[in-house]
Amino acid sequence: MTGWLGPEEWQAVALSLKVATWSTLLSLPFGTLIAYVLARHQFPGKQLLNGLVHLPLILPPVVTGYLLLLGFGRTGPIGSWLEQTFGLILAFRWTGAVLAAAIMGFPLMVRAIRLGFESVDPKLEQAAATLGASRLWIFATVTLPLILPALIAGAVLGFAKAMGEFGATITFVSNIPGQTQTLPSAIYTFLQIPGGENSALRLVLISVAVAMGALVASEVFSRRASRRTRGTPT
Amino acid sequence: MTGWLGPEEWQAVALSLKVATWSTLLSLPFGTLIAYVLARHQFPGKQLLNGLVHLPLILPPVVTGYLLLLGFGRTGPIGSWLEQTFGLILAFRWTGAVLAAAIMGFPLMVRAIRLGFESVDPKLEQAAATLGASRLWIFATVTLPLILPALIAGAVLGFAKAMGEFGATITFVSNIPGQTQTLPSAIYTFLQIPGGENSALRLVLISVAVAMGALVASEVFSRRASRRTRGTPT
Amino acid sequence: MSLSVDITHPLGDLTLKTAFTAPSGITTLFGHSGSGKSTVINAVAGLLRPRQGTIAWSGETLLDTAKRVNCPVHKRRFGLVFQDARLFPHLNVQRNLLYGQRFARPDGPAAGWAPTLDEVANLLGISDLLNRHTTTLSGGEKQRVAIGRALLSRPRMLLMDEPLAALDNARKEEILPYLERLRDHTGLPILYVSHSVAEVARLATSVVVLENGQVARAGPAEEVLSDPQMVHQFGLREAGAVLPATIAAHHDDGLTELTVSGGQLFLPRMQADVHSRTRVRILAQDILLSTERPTGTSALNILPATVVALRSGQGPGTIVQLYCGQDRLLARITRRSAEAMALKPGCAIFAVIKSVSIARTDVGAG
Amino acid sequence: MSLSVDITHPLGDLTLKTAFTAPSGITTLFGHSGSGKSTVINAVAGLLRPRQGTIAWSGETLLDTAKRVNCPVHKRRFGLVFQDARLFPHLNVQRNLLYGQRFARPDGPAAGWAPTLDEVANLLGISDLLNRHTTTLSGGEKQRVAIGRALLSRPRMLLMDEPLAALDNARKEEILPYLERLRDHTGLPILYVSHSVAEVARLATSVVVLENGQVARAGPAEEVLSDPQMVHQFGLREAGAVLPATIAAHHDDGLTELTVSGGQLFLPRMQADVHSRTRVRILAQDILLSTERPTGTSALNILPATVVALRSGQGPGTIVQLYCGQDRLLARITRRSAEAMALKPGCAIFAVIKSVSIARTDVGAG
Amino acid sequence: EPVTIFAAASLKPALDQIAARAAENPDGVQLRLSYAGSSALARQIQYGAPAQLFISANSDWMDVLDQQGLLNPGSRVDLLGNRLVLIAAPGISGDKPLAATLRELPDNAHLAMGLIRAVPAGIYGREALETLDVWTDVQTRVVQGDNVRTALRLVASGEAEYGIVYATDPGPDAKVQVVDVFPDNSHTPIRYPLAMIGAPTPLTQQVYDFLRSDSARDVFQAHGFIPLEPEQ
Ligand SMILES: Nc1ncnc2c1ncn2[C@@H]1O[C@H](COP(=O)(O)OP(=O)(O)OP(=O)(O)O)[C@@H](O)[C@H]1O
Ligand SMILES: Nc1ncnc2c1ncn2[C@@H]1O[C@H](COP(=O)(O)OP(=O)(O)OP(=O)(O)O)[C@@H](O)[C@H]1O
Ligand code: MOO
Ligand SMILES: [Mg+2]
Ligand SMILES: [Mg+2]
Repeated sequence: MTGWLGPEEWQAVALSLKVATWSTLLSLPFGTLIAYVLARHQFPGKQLLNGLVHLPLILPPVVTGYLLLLGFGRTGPIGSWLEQTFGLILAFRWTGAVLAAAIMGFPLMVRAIRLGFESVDPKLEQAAATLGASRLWIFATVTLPLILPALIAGAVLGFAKAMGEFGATITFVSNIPGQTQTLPSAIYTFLQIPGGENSALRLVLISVAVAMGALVASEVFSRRASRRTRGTPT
Repeated sequence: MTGWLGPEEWQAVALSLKVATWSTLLSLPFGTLIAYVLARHQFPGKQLLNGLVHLPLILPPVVTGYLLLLGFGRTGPIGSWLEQTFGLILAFRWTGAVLAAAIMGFPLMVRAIRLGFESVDPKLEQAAATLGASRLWIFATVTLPLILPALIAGAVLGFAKAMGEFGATITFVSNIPGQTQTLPSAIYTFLQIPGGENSALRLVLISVAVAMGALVASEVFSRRASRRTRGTPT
Repeated sequence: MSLSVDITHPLGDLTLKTAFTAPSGITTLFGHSGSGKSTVINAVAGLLRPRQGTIAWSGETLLDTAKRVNCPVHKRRFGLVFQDARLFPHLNVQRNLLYGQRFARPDGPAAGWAPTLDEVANLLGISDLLNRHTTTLSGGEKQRVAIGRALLSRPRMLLMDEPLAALDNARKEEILPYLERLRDHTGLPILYVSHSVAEVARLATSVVVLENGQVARAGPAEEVLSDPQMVHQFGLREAGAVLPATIAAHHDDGLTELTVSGGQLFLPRMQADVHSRTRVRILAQDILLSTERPTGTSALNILPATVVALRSGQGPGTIVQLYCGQDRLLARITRRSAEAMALKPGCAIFAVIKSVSIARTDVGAG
Repeated sequence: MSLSVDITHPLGDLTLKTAFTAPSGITTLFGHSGSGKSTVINAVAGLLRPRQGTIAWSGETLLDTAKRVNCPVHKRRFGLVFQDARLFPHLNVQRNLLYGQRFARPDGPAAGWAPTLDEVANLLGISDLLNRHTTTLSGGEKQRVAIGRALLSRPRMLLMDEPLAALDNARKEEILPYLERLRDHTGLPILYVSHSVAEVARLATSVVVLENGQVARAGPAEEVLSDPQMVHQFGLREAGAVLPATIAAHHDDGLTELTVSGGQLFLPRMQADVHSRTRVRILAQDILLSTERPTGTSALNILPATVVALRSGQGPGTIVQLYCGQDRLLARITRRSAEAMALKPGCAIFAVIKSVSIARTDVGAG
Repeated sequence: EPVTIFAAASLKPALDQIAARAAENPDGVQLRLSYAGSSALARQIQYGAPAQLFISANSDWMDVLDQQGLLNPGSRVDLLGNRLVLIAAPGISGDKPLAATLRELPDNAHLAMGLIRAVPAGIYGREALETLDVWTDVQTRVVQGDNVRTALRLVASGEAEYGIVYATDPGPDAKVQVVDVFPDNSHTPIRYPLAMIGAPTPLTQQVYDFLRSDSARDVFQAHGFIPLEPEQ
């Protein structure tokens, strides 16, 4: 195995996994919150928020990466604030790759989860309220479990996107082996050099295998969740 | 306005709109079908199909573009067959851009629609069957209307993705002004040139405006659809 | 035109093992909550495929698990009124009602029967709701729309799962006669689930009693309802007998005179022709027994009868089986009275029945 | 411990304009399908915010649209049994039942009352279902779980929307006494929607009759149910009177002797102590009138009475209002009998009541 | 502590080898190489990327950094040169001279290039075509890729019959055939400038020197680049 892939490539695989996992985990709560707000509330500026969420989908990834660099770079307003306040540096770190992947996957995640919220019958939430449950508790014990399939769908889309994200990532955090070189960046690099296609293909296969594993796991999990909700039809 | 953007840029805007519209419209029926199959049926190879659908999300866009080139190019097996049988050429044509955008948006579309199918109560379909409706008729008159919000969500994701797709498109159909130069290609071009940021920004704004319009329209439509389904809560 | 069902299906701890034949007319499925009524209805409709068994509809095999025959739901054309209304949430009331219209075919048992939207909406009192969203309907309104939707699909058979449970008495009184007319004039067979003995007594041509998934008793309504063995199923209050009767005359003061084998009965004006045959139900608790013919009483219906048997339970009551002409009657009195009157099999006696106690809901044309 | 409601809310063509007070005990909301019962229940629970009005719970303002006060649903702690069961599909039966447990607080009107899971599951006959998915339950089983879920949340007040509509008589007979015990021993106030006059008569401390969204009549159960004006609401068959009574003795043959103002009544053994007070309901159609005291009859209950008034409708029947001691009785007889007996206000007469016709469902401790 | 070099992606094969050599030296330094498009790298350096050395494929972007004072003064040198070649897809006969081939492109034939306004290889290529006076003939046949490799790939897969790429692009096992080399004077000289970013550490200086050493020159040359600096 180690013969098949060089240490740099293994690093890229590990990094991509790490980035995808973190970006999925970190964006899930925010994505859920935004999806909830968009699904259940009417407020001025809702369209703006909705548009903002979709922006990374609409813009070419390079532009998103560039905007990230402007905002979250070490000289950018948010980036410098984060660095001064929390000592958190994003640009050219794997943490920045997490941010880029999270932002790029955000619209996919939010849309999926939002659909989940929209399909939950508010009557069940009402029933919980009459039993004495507060809004937060209802959300945690009724709404969330009912949208589990949608949450999983959102997480899978986010994870898959994070595994494949390239444009924004390479623009925002560059392509530094062992630090910010994700699988797609490594694939890109191989595609740049004469005769690199075979090496690229190997990485593509790994990428596909990892994502497939995540997909199958999520399918199983999701089916179990929805069987719980719907019962086994006799 | 014409002074603000050159004719080439206007062409890019028009082309991107055309490509996004067609790719959304054409992939919607397939996306719906696949989503239905994935949501409602268990069959061997289901995981494979599911993985295949997600592939464009996982792979770096350049790789997808390259694979499209290998398969649907004039010398590729499918491409040459299409050309001989239907006289349909995809490579270096806007039709190819439609294909690329459709493929890239497909996983997003399918996931969203699939969630819709999963949240339809099969009891309603049963009720329709007892009234004499065949499966196809039930699908058209009960299932589809009930998943309208999910269909709209899927279409919006597909459209937005098509407006922003760059990597696969430029790799597969290149960048021929007036023919295959979409907005993202034009934006990318400006970003490559020192000092091109301002021109790029203009195009970004147009891109955002168009997509926002589509988003708002879809929100309105979707809300009307779901109001029909849920009634106005008193 | 008859449905025959013979199915076995595991339901958790319970096993549904049910065989019965539903002749034309109304067959009611009766049984405690959880006894398997809805499951039978679902199997007949084709929504549930039983583990094993056959279902046939006047010669046509709809299901035969051994032969792997399973006619799809929509081809069975059995209209189903679900226990939960299951209205289409994306359609307004009118469109819900008309959903099955395009599949309605003018053949089948009730060939001449073609209810229109107006007719059905009026009957069910939902004419004002036609443009409403189904989500704004009250519980009873939903159920009425569900009934209308099934009727308007002009099915070959109607399956109704507690269709009137959510309705008030006044509304029931409007719908029950319609179902009676369907039964008597169209020949449309109906399989009807109900918890209400009054409904069963009024509508049923035959009755199937389910107990833990098994058929405890099945047969013509008169027999099953008059069976003292079934008292525990229907409840003491509902025990009684159903007697065939002929309409003798309609009187000017609003009373109709009926002839039963044991004599004459008066009850409020009925909508049937003189000489036509009908059924009356007399509840055991509505009969008062007297050793001598009472005088100066408001009771118009006093029939001579003979005591056949006495059955005492644990309580203070006694069920007295009587012969009144060729018909059996059941009377429920206290043991104290039975002893005071020295009732024994063979005693001649008078059964006093208040005419008004033979109420409308207990009378069915048939 | 009383709930006062005064709300106005537009419902399409209808306007709900309802004001009533529910004292402790069971207040039943009665009315035709679509008359606004569920809407009132929802407003009281806080699930619907009426356009205008106030709702107060023993001094605590829950809603005051003028003052913009609106206590959130979960703080009201009014357990609601919905017309549609609304079980949580992702939880099994046991978890559904226990959902409200963590919010149950040992304060409030029914402070001493702490039903346990076992107790409630046994009462409702769902002990075998605890591990089941709610989707596999029958209609009646769902409804029973919904009742249990509301009970186990130990609410300050119970709101029940046709909780027993989907149940068979046997099951109802098991649950009704429990509700009576709640009413009598815990002081838990209950707002109860029902289409069944028998249920209302048995449970209700007070009755609110809704008609097209407006209160047509409200008051103590005895008064409302004995009101001849309300006959059209409850239906002719259900017209009757409710009499206060005292338990005089329990006899060995299973009969309980009651004293009412007009004399003695015998009925099947009741579970109440001697000298305790209770209510009996006598349906108008269960009373037979006689000008002379009947002899040799199975009827144990014969009360002397005086005719107060006669009301004839369009049909062949007449409602006779009687005074029997200080209590009013209603009797329904045919006009033909009334004429034959030459009934007039002031006539002395005997009301013959079959003891068993004062059946359990019509008797409430109170 | 490794030294980070940001380098145009096309330099990867050569620089990887040089990095290996640098590490072999007794006083060897570790090199960390980050490859991407020159514009992306330049922009990142503007925003504080941790690069100590930058090799651009494009003088313009180096100029931008220079103007912003990000380069270590005096450290900028033109490290390498390159040449443009015309390539043909497999099975296309490439026996005619360059200009003639281009002028007589068959109907429906495509000429793959980098973006002619953005990607250096595209810009140089267009210049060369204009100098050779064939631009107007081929203009409508040009298909542009987002970088020069995309153009190469189009030709390699047979989608485009011809393409213009750097001499260093078609590797030893490329499926394409090189038809001809564009004359050096047909376009602005192709330069790969090298510069140090910010104040150099001794280690950076060491690497900077090594990149210009004979040892490195040999490697660059072996990969088809033209080492430019006079030997020190
Ligand atoms: N959003 C609405 N728009 C118009 N009418 C409405 C709306 N919501 C409810 N209604 C009507 O208000 C009336 C009262 O409804 P409600 O559910 O309170 O009736 P109910 O007394 O509970 O009847 P049921 O016994 O049938 O359950 C019904 O006629 C219903 O159709
Ligand atoms: N999938 C299942 N697993 C286990 N038990 C089941 C399943 N489905 C149904 N049952 C049980 O089968 C029994 C019959 O259900 P069914 O719905 O036919 O009852 P029913 O007679 O219609 O009752 P009701 O009058 O309450 O509606 C119930 O006890 C139910 O809990
Ligand atoms: O090395 Mo470049 O900047 O991709 O032509
Ligand atoms: Mg049922
Ligand atoms: Mg209601």
